Order: sequence, then structure tokens, then C-alpha cells
Amino acid sequence: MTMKSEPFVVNVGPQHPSTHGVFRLRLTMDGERIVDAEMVMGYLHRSVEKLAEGRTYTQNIPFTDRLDYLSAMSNNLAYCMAVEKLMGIEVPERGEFLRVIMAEFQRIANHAMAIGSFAMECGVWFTPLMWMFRDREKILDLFEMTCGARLTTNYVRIGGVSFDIPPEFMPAATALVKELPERIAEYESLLLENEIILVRSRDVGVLPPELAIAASTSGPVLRGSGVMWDIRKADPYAVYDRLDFDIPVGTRGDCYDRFLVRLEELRQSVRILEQALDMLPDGVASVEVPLALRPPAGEAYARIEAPKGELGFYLVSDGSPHPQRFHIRSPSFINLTPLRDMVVGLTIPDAVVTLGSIDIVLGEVDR
Amino acid sequence: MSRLLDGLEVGERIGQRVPEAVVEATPRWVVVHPEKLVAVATYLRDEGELDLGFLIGVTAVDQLDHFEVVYHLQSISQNHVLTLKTRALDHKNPEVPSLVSVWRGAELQEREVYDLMGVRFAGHPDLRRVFLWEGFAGHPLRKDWMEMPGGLTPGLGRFPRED
Amino acid sequence: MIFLAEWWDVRDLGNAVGELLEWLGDHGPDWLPYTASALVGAITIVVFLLVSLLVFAWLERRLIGRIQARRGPNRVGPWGAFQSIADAIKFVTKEAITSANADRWVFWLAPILVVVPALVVFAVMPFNEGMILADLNVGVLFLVAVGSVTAIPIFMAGWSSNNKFSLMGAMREVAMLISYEIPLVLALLGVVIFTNTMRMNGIVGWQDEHNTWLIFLQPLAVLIYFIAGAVEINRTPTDIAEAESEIVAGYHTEYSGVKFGMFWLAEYFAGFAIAAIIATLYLGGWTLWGLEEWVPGWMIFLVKLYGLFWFFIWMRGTLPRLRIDQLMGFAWKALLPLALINIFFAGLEVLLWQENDLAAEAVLPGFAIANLVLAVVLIVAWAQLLGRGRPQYRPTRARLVKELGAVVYGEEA
Amino acid sequence: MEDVGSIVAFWVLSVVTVGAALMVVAVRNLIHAVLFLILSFIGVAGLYITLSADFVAITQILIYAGAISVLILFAVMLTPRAARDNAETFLQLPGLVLAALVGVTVGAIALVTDWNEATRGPFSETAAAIGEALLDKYVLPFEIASVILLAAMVGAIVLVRED
Repeated sequence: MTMKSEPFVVNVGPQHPSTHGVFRLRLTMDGERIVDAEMVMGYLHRSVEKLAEGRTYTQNIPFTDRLDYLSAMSNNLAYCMAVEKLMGIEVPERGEFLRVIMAEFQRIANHAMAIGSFAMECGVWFTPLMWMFRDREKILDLFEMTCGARLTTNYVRIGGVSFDIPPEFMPAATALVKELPERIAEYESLLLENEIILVRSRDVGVLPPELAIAASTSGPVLRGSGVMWDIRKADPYAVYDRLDFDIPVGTRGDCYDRFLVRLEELRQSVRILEQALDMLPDGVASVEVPLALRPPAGEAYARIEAPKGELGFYLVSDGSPHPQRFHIRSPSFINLTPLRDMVVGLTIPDAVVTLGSIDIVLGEVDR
Repeated sequence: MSRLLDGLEVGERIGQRVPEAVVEATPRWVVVHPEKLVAVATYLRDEGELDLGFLIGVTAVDQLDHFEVVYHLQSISQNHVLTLKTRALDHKNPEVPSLVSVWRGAELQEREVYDLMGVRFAGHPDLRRVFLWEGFAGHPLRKDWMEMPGGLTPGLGRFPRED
Repeated sequence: MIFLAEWWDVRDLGNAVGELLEWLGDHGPDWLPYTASALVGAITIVVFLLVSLLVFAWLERRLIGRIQARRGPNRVGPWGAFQSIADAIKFVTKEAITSANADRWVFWLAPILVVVPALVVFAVMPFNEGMILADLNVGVLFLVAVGSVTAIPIFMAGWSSNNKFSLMGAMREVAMLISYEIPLVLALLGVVIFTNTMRMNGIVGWQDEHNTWLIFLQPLAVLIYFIAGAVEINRTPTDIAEAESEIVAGYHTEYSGVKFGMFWLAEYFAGFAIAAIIATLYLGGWTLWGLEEWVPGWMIFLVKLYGLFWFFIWMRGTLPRLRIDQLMGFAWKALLPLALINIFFAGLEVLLWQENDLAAEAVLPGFAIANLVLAVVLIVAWAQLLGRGRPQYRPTRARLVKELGAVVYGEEA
Repeated sequence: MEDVGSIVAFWVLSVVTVGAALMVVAVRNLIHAVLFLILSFIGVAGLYITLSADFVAITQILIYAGAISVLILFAVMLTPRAARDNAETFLQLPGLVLAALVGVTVGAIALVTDWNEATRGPFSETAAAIGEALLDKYVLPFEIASVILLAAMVGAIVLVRED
């Protein structure tokens, strides 16, 4: 016997505790099951790409802070790399190392948020998030020490970084890097072997690798599906080719695997930081670049492995001081492409966990 | 390091397979004719040596008299990249074929390009605006989106304190 | 002066009340002491609950703050102790919005009715030997009956709000309460089988008489009751009906101000009620192996009650939430069979005991050990059967690789 | 029924029970009708208490107010929205006739029977007596009822199984 039921529409968001901002998921339900999902976004659209066309290359760096506001360093880095590629600027070695150090600290801070809010999506009452805030707080303190800002850092500049690190940075950073493995072990003991997290996320929101590649997902979402891909290794930028680290990959492509990949990336970031802090050379941190940048006409696409995936900036210059085209390849936005395939057939609680495991930031989705 | 595929060489291979597709080929990119775009894309994806199965991104550039749609392609197994371009010559009503059937990843990005740049993608399963609301006047990333008084366009002509 | 008998003796607050009632009986109409005792009891219970609420609303936030490596409220008063009063003022002064399409009467009635079951439970709760409002001879059944009607005000709230999330929360709550009622009743049945009475004071007396707590004789039942009780009170690990990450706030999404405060209040009251039930039925109530001769019994009872409530706070700070179907499956596939097996063994043991006319001191330790072994064996067996035993529910780790481009999918790491 | 308290309680409870029962058929909203039905059940439980039947009273709340009402609520919620009001149906006339017949029968019995005026004895525990009666004298009906309920439960599970 089949039960007949009327399909009804549930709006998850834009005002909902677990949509990470103002994302709206319009779910058509048949009883408990989701039969259709439509993504509605743009509530946070600030037309960054248009605004950037009216400002100079240097003036555009603060815009990038406000894309993925949880990993501003990575955004600065990707944008500055694109401009440097356009101009053919070489960054001094110390600058490259500082960029790597900041980017990896930023990755830990971002993944702390991602794992914490993923656990909250599974129904934990804030505890993992608050624990992870401890470490994130220390990382943000390091940022504040270096550039005076905690979230919108505006630190990486064209040709290097804005300030060299202060003398108290190295002791604090070394102490933090020593402390982090213990902390990560603590999170693993709390979350990794938690049966409830397992049954909530195992085999939920499965993304097969073929679809993951076809749908252009990147970052932990792609690696969670078992695809061995990391731009830090595939297309090494800065000094990643001189650092030793592994790529964590999942084997099932479910929410639990994406969570595992992020958890392991914390450890790998700590490994990178240990080496980078050790190898940090002396010298100048940045080269002098003219304030009035007039890149030659042409185009450049530079990309990095941001915490959320492949973050790329595509710049087209017509020789004037402002970009003719400023395109952001934002990982949060493109990782949402297969969301519908992942959530159809699930229930609302599973859909929420799936969305949480993709780890989006609306500033970057809507731009 | 991801190897940058030589556009000239790839252009030649495309020309052998899909005749009259290549409009222009430089070492850094290949420009193909919009009508042959789907065939070229399918060839690039399926050809064993090229294996460009991963669409990094889709975007469009307003070149004032025409639109250039840019596809960044990546091969995960071979680790090389290629920039594929196509041109929509009608600046009033630009239209190129959709590549959703080749790469699912184009789905949201083509909607974004349509929303902000106004390039129509023929054959897209669900071509609606993604960030702006239905009924928004015009497509803001176009250079002629907002004519300012006196024929000025938004943006800087020169650096503020340059002279 | 009859007042001067023993009424100042703090060990028994009942003395003073008893003296008062006796005096009223001598000097007034015969219905007066009856009414007076009901009033005194009701006021005492409400005052006790409200004071506990004020303390625990603050204490819980402090404790969770400690669990979460932060400070918790620390601004209002010393150590933030007046935080709950500030919250209460906030609840009262905020606007209580009734949405335009709500079913007004039902919407208005639900927050009032939701407090009633949690309050009424305390009517049969013995705080001390004489401190019980109504010593019903069907006390245990009364607890179950009152627990079963809590679903109705919650359904009223969810339905009348005219909001999809509210309705979903309400339907979840109703389905969940019905499912968990069964293991809950079966867990209580073990107590009744052993003590041969449903009167609450009789159960406490039995535990006192045999110098044992029923938690030792019924370890599995306590666990089942604790889990089922946690589900009934709808606090965070099992707050499926108001799961904030899924359905916003469930049945009280549309409530604000003092109406929301009533739901919040009822949640705490129900938590105290479950803790009180476990303390009375399984932990010897107001007795503590003779200590009640020296310390007021109600104080012993309150220590047990608050200690148990602390477990709910701990759980709230630690555990994630199951999905609704998993929670229901847990009730039917795990708790129900375990409760049935437990009852079977309890009946068997009592039969053995009574038929052979054995001495209690001789058999009860044996039963305690046997039941503990039984509980451990059953829990391990069921956990293997339903959870860890299945390959997909074994925790794994991400596989570490250095090469690029290949795909590992479907292989076990 | 000598003392004033019992008489007052009886009348209050009777008014609540009968009034709520009338509202069940009078209100238009089916959910309201169910809520009034629950009120009526609770009133009946109160009447049982005035008759010193404590066990039956508590069971009334547990089974009727707690379980049966939820069953009815589920039945109402699972019906299509269109059928969710207490509308006038073609069963109105037969219903009235049936109600009149039942009323006449009950009234006739009440008038005809030679009632024994029972004086209230001491308040006695009924739970033990009911338990013994169920497992001793009426064990066969009790077991048959449980087997039927089990069969109904199995049948319900079989009916809604998805595969």
C-alpha cells in the first residue's frame, strides 16, 4: 500500500539557524522526504566584481577580505597572486613564507569554524564550536599582533605583505603550533568516535567522485569524495613545493568523510606550520611596488587552495589603473552546484547536515 | 606545477576533429566558434590525452563591442590546464551554447554570468537570475549598464593622485 | 500552646504544618484543614520549583560555560547569580506576539497548559515522610498518566502557531512521546514488581526497609528510564521537537515574551520532575541509610534531585542529537526489548524469592549482581547488534596520500 | 453522596464533561473538536474519582487523554486538508435518529431501574482487585483482547511497510 500525501514547500532560510547566513533552501517535501531542492541566494550580494572595476588594484584588496570573511588571509593571497602574475612581480622569499604561515593559520581557524558548526548541525549544543573558538582566538590574536586586524586582515599585499612580523610573533606562534596537536587530539576524542555523529553523517549526502569532478567542486568536498587533488601540490604556489605534507582523502564521499578530511587537514596544517616557521628566512618581506599600478594589457588567472576549495581570481587588464574585469572563482558558490543531487531523498535534518558539511560562507557565495 | 597546454597545439588538434571550430589560437588560449562550442568541449573532455574533465570556472568579459566567455579547464589525471574562449559578437543580445551537458559545474556559474553579464546560454536547463531578483533592470557587469550624465561610465579613468 | 510541640525541629518541616492543621481541625469546620493542607502543599511546591528554577537556570549556564571553556553569565550580581532574575524580567517585559493567522484561543491556552503536567507530578512526590501532597495508592500510575498528557499542550502550541516548522516540531514531539511512553512504563514496572506497591511513600519505605536502592536491583531499568525521561523532557541531546539546527525552534517558534517563558519554565519543571521520579523510585527518595534521622529528609531528597538534574546538564553540553527516525528506532528496537527482558527477569527473581520464602538479606545482593551482569551483557549485545557491529558505523580516519589525480572511492581505508 | 464537596464536584464535572462533549459536535474546526474531546475525557476521569475508582480514573487519563486522543490527532493530521473541518454531512439525519434512540434507551433504563442507594464505604484500593480479576476470573477475555491488539499492530505494520 502506498500512502498518498500532498507535497508541501518548506523554506529553510534565509532566516534559519543553520544556513550559515542568509542562504535559502526551498525544499519541496513529500512527507518526510525531500523531493526537490532549490537554492535561492543573493541576499548578501554586494556586487564586489562591479565595485572592483571602479577601484585601483591596491584598493581592491580590502574587498577580498569581505568575501569569505572567515579566511581573509587566503583571499588576500589569491588576489595578490593574480595581480603579481599580471605584472610579473617576484615576491621575496621571506614574504612567501609569511604568506604560507598566515594562510595555514587561516586554514586552521576556518576549519575550526567549519567543524564546529558541522557538529552543531548534528545537534551538539555549542561545545565543539566553543572549544575550537579557543584556538581560533589565539590565531586571531596572532593576526592582530601582525597587522592590527583580526578578521578583515588586509595583510597580504601586492609584492609581499603589509608588515613584517613583530618580534613577539615567533614565540607565540611556535608555542601555539606546539599546543595544537594536543588540542586536535582532544577534538578527535570528542567528535571522531562519537556514535551519534557517525550515525548522523555516515552515508548521508553522498557525493560520488564522478559527480564531484563534473560539478567542479573543490577543496574538502572534492577530497571527501576520494579524489586526490590539492592545488598546493598540483600547482604549488608560494613555497608549498618545499614543504612536506599529505593530502587527506575520504573513501565514501559522505558528510562524515568531508568532516574527517577537515579534521585531518588541521593536523597537516600544523605540520606545514612547523616546517615553515622553522625555515623562515631573513630578509625583506616585500618588494616596493608603485602605488599607481598600471599592469600591461592582458589577463591572468591565479588560484590557491583556500580552506573552502579552489579560490581563483581572473583579472583582465586594459592597461588602465583599474581592472577591466575582476572575476572571483569562489569555492563556496561552486561547491553548492551538486547540493540538489545530494539532498534529494533525504530528510530535513540530513539536508541540514549536508549543507553544513559543504561549509559555505555567504559572503563568498553571494559576493 | 600544472602544465599550461600550448594553445596552438591544442587548436590544431581541435581543428582536425571539429573542422572550422578554432577562430584564434595563441600559446595561452584557444578561441572557438560558439556554434562548435559543445562539440569542442565534449572532445576536450573525452579525448584521452587531454582529459579536461574539470571545469575550473566560467566567466565572461565585456570587450565593449563583443562578449568573451572564458572557460578555464583542468585535467585532474594529467594535471594540465587550458583556457578556452568563445566570443558572442552581438553586444546587444549575446548568446552562446550552454555547456551544462558537458560539465555540470557550469550550471550555477552560467546562471551567474547570465545574471550579471547578460550572456544567454542556449540550452541551459534552468537559466534564471541567481543573485539579483527577477525584474532587475539590466545586467550590472556590462560596461554600458549605467550611463552616467555626460556620457561617463562608472569607474576610474586614471589613478586618483597620479599627477 | 500546641504550637510549641516540635515545630521548630528543622528535620521535619511537616511538624509545623501538622500542628497548624490539627489546630485548625479543632477550631474550625472540618473542611478547613483539608483545604489548608492542599493550599500549603501547592504553594510549597510552586515556590520550591521556582526557586530551583532561578538557581538552576543560572547554574546550568555556568556549568555549560565550564564545559565549553568559557565563563558563562558573570555580569549581573556576584558571579552573575542574578542572571535568571534579569532573564525573568526580560521575559515578562518583552512583547508577546500573536501571529495574525494563529488560532488565538489555542495559541493562548497552550503555554498555560504546558506547565500543568510538570507541576502536577510533584503532587505525589514525597519530599519527606509526611511531606507529600497526595499519597495516592496509584502514585506510579499517576506519574505515567500525567506524563502521557504532556503531548497535548505541545501539539496545541505547534498546531495553533500556523507555521510549518511549529507543526513539524509538534508532530515530532507527539510521535516521540507515544514511543517513549512504552519503555518508560516498562521500566517503572520493574520497581512495582519488587516493591509490590504503587504508593510513592511505600516504594521509599521498601527501599529503606531492605537497606537497598532499587538502582542496584534494576540497573537496566534506571538506564532505560533515564534515557526515556531525557526524551520526554525535550532538552538538548534529545530535543528533536525543537531542534534548532533543523526546525528553528519547533513548536515554540512563534512564541515570544512571557509565553515563550512558560515553555522554557515547563522544560525546567519537567526536568526536575524526571529527576525527582528517579530519585524517589530508584535512589531511595528522602532516605539515606539512617542519615535521615539526623539530616532533614527533604534535604537528602533535594541533593539527589539536583545531582540527577546535573546529569541532564552534562548530557546537554556533550552529546549531539539523533535524527527523529533514529530516535524512534532506538525506542522500539533497543529500549523496548531491553525493558521487556528486564521485566521478565525481575518477575522471575521476585517469584523465586516469594515462593521459597527466602530472607531478603540473602537474595537481594545476589539479584543485584545478577541484574548488573544482565544489564552489561544486554547493553553490549545490543550495541554490537545495532551500532558498532555494523561496518559502516566504525569510526575511520581520512586516508593520507601524496600522489595526485587518482580516485579512491568505495574502498575501505 | 451526602457531603457537599462530592455533590459540587459531581455537578461541576458533569457540566464540563457534557458541555465539552456537546462542543465536540458543535465546533467547526476538527482540531478544536478533538481538544474538546480530550477535555471531556478528563471530566470523565474526574467523575471516576468521585466514585472512589482511583485506578480507573488514572487509566482513563492515561489511555483516553494520553493515547486515544493522540491517535485521533494523528488521524486528523493525516487526512487531506480539505476534509479537515467539521462540516455538515449527509449522515446528519441518521446520526440524530441514533442519538435520540440512545437517549431514550438510557433515560428509560434510568427511570425503570430500581436503584440501590449505596452509602459510601471506606476508600479502598481497587488496583489489586482489578489486577486479580483480570488475571484470574477474566483471564480468557483479557488474553483474547491482547491477541487481537497484537494482530492489529502487526497488521498495521504490514500495511505501511514501504517495500
